[in-house]
Amino acid sequence: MNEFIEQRVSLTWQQPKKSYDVVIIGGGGHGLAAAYYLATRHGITNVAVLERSYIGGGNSGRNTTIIRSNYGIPEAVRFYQRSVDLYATLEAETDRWVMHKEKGMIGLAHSEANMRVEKARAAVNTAFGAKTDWIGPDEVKKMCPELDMTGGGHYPVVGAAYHHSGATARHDRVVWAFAEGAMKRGAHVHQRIEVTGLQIAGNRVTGVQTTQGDIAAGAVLCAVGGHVTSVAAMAGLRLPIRTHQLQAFVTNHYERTFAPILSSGPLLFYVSQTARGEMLMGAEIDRQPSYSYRSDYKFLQGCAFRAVTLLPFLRNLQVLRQWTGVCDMSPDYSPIMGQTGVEGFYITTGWGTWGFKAIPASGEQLAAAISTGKTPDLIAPFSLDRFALDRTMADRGSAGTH
Amino acid sequence: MNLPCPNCGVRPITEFLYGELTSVPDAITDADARDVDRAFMRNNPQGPQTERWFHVYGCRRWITLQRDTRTDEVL
Amino acid sequence: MTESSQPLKLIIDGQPVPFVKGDSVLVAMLRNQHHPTGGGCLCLGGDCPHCLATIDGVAYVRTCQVPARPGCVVACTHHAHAVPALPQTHHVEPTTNARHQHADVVVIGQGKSGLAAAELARTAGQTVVTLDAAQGQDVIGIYPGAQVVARTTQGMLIVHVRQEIIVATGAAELHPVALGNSLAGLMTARAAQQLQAAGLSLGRIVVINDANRLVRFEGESNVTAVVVRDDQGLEQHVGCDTAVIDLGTTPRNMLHRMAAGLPGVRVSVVGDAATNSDVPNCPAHGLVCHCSQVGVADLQSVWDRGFHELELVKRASLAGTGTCQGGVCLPYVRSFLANKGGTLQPAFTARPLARPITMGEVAAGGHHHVTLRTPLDGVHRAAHAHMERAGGWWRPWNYGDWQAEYWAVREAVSIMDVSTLGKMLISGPDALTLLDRLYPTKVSTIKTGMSRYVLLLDEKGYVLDDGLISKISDTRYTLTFTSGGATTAELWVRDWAESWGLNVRILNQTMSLGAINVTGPLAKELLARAGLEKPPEFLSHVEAHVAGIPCRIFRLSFTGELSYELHHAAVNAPVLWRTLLDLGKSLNIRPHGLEALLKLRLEKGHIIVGQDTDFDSTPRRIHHEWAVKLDKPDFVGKHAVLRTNKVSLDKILCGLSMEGPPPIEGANLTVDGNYAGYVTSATWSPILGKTVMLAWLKLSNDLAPDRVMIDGRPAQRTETPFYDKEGARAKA
Amino acid sequence: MPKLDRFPLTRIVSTPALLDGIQTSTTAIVMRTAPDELFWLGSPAAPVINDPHAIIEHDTSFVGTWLSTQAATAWVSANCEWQLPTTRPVFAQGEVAGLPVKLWIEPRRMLVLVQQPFAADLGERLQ
Repeated sequence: MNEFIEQRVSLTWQQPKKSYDVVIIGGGGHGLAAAYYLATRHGITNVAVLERSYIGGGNSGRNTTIIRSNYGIPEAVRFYQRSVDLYATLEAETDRWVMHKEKGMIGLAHSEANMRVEKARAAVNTAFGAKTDWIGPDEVKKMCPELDMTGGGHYPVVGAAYHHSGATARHDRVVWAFAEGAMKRGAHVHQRIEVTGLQIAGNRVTGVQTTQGDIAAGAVLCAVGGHVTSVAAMAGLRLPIRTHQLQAFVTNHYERTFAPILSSGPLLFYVSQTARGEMLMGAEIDRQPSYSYRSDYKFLQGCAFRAVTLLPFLRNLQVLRQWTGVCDMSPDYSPIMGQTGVEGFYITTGWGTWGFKAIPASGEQLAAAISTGKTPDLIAPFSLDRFALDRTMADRGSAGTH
Repeated sequence: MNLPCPNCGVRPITEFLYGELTSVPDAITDADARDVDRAFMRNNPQGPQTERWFHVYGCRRWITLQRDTRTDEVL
Repeated sequence: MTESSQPLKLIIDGQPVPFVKGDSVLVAMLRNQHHPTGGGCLCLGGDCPHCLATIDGVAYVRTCQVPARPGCVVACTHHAHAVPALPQTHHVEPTTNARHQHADVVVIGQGKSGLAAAELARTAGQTVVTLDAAQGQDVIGIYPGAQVVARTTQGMLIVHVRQEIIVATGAAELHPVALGNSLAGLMTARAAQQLQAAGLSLGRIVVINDANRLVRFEGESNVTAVVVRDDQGLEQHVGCDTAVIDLGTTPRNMLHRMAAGLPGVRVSVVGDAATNSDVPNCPAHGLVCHCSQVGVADLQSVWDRGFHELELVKRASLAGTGTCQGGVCLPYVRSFLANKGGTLQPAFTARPLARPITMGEVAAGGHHHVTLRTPLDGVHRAAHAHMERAGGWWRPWNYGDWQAEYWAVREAVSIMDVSTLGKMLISGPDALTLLDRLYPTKVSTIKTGMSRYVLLLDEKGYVLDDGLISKISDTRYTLTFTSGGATTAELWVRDWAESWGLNVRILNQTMSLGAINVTGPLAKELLARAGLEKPPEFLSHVEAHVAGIPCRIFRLSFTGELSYELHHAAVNAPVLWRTLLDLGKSLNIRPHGLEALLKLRLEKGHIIVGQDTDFDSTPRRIHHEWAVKLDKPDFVGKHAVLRTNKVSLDKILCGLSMEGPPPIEGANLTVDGNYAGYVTSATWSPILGKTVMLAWLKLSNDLAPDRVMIDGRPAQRTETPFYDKEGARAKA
Repeated sequence: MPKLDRFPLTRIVSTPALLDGIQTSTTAIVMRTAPDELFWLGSPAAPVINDPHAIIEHDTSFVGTWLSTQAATAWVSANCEWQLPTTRPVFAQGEVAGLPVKLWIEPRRMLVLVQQPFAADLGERLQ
């Protein structure tokens, strides 16, 4: 037996009912967290989470597990910092080991232009509670002695933004902790039920049609990844979303001695070591929209090439597995949360490459929105109608790689 | 994955830049609403989509093709 | 001494150990009573994790697949499933090479059925590539393209397949799951044959060919007995040194599962790999997944707590996530779940890599993204310029003294390499129509020989780029774009020209033309020395020779001083550059880099698209409404500008000035302690003796505050330009 | 590193029909880079085209080198994902070694061209 076998979480499955106060479409981190916070913060437990596959089987199980709040605009920094804070106490709150670890994140700069961007980011981060310092090359080297400071002779490290609260957690464990917590309080989670339509009366959603029959609902939250355009269309909504592939890969596991989360924007590369000891790496999304889960070799080749440029020791590590997730990207690189114009139909999408780190805050805020009928201040800037109102949330900080 | 460039031949997708054809549903009639839809909203289909690709490493011209977004198959 | 009389040796945990030619590292180790991991059922087929070791600094190597070489260094870092340390390599070894090959058919596996499939394809006239693990060709993945990627003894091989991929990878032998199954001395029947053929003594052998009768293996570290159940159900101890496992096979179909459904290519599977994967009996005890050390009891534990889906069981127990990627355990995990839940769940998704390879090998054939070099790149480097990447190009940041460069522009004359500017030529009967629909300015009012500064808007009404339109004739115009904007501009212009069906010819001249900006109060004098008698007037352009080199000369100004931009054939750039520096010596000429330019232009309040603008910069927000003519017919972004103009203004890009040193670019603005925006550009202005800035400032109650705080210091809103408000110097 | 030479050429942008009508030469290298664009390299000089709107530019920014068939095969095999055409002589363009290259392939040699901004990298990547 290994120390990483899940030994605590108990999942309790129920038969679906004909009606719930709230139906949540999508049993990933976001949907399950919303169910959890509805139950724990608002006492709303007559809730069903409908998952067409198995829980955490979409992007919740395919991301690269990074938690950070060093975004580019105040509204985003505030929101993600809420998530960072909730993550930091998640283990204590749920009494479950999600392998959360604060590691600090180093965002490398390789040129004057990069330096300018990283310093600017540090300023807005620190002002809104996400402590980030500009550090010089010597300090970078101290924090990450494995770095080739010349960047293979091509990308010299001139400094970095150091984001103190950068952390990682095990993605599956987060999903299960929320699922179990919601189930324990009476919420239902149903696997292998796919939503095929929405029931709408007037301008109000009244339920969902599923592969196992109709289910009435007082409110419906769409928390799916990758198929959000189709689900929104069931409500007659058009979304500013394109779905792209995002690839990643992992090596075998080694002793856990690589401390930080390291990223380089110019090299389109980031890496951290998992709790189990695997080196986990990724890069940028593919440019064209796609729902395919196939990985390609050129991504692996290119990302590995850039990786060994910065971290020569990686050269001798064995790549074990690569995979692909899909991410829903909005035009301003910010999420879309809250009401939709169809009464009782809520949405959480636009999570691009940063959905995992947002899970607790998204769940908490949407639970508040659903239970009170009012949009909380923290997510008000991220409403769907911002595009028509010329109040987009352009975030260069989140247009990064992870 | 490859794309067929009528000017240059079959080439890896990484030689191209993606471009999109927008279309606003007829049901949207208000002029401003149509403008917002054209600027921001996306069809994002799961299935065949007509799209444009700029062959940046070759002829530097646009090509138009159909691709199935579920499988990435060029139709 | 002849070669044959010198015993072949490899190094195991620091000790030289002899081996026999033809041995794999594993066979050499076993021959010398070393076991790489200390136990488990050896397969010698590359399927299991029981022979892992670190070879020449690379951990997780299956020693059965590596031919022993003299001097090869083996470390048993996986003994008893220890976790190897991260390697400390800091030096960069030569990268393995990669090769591309094209074929109609690829056959993976050259056993009987693979050979037959290859022969059949060849007979049909198809070009065939065969890949066989036994010949050191490990297929690591099948990818869209379709590509079959293999690690070979000559480096990485990427085969681009036109028609068919045939998987003929055979079958792997089932491993035993029972108590004691991680003892040493267990091996599959094929492994036993190979070891005997290599001359190894296996001692007393017991053959296990019925899983139902197997109870457990006994021993301390090596197996000493196998306990089986006899016909009467009684346990029988059979003493042995080697337990040979002959429990049947499971198809090696991972590559087939990986490739199935790939568009554009047929995928088939033949031979043993095509057999149905019946699952073995549900195990009762013992280790199921050796890579992750997961036992039957662990599977039971997660099952009991509600983890029933194969993927959930895998993730909760980590069975199947180790180095063999489920090769050994998957049949048993499926069997376990079928037994518990009553249905056999499909195998989990087969993802690359089918065989682990190092990142160094994967990286073979990779290249860094190119940073472009201007025709003057060598000249700048020879002058010891500090070069920086900016906008996709290598550009001189400074030549050692930005202040001297700055003053050369303000007080004498300077030159700058601006070859990075996007440059485009548009010709044709519809040239004017195209530009009038693309740009928010009235292009029809630009006179021949004149230029105009223009914004380029996208369909959202946001600023995409800025630059210059210059009219050469009624049907011919040149356009410039920002450095780094050239490709976007080209695809933008071509896309619109095509979709409007306009009769135009377009040439992107960004790389074919060099460009040098001659700027400073003495610029005219310098050009006169270079033979230019009639320099163009402000905002006009001419074709003329400068220092004997044909140029198109544009008169505009980004620095705020008298400026001429010389566009010329790329080949002539170095000569023109050197000649201008020579001719300007007595004028105290010196070239300036980007660092000085950023300050010079900021004193003039000139924006840099991408630095000072954001994704949502409407002309109104950046105070450029003068550049947008809403009374002209439709142009790209017009409706969006009209639409967004109806909404209250929320923020503006404005000028700020303050005493003391500049804050960082990105510094926050506050008003009454509340966040009010941020600085996009900031510099200490040598000529004004204060700090000048551009910043995004939030409006409150439709008003922009006049004073803000930055890093605890007050700053004042200031009209731009900060320097030479009338533009007298540029127009001189 | 192989020495890279400058290959000044004439770029003609005109209508596809007019470019189709241009007589190719046995001595000059004529590369049809796009339906509406053609490169003319070597002598005799490019023919006059009957299009007042044509863009005819003397382009000095292309550099490159001739490779023997053997060297070309090795280089392409290590650096090119797509398949070269099989007829000779033939023009091809696309990504090789991460660079946008133009290839002119003759029976016994191959010309590799890139624009100046890529020249230094081509030099390194030809090694």
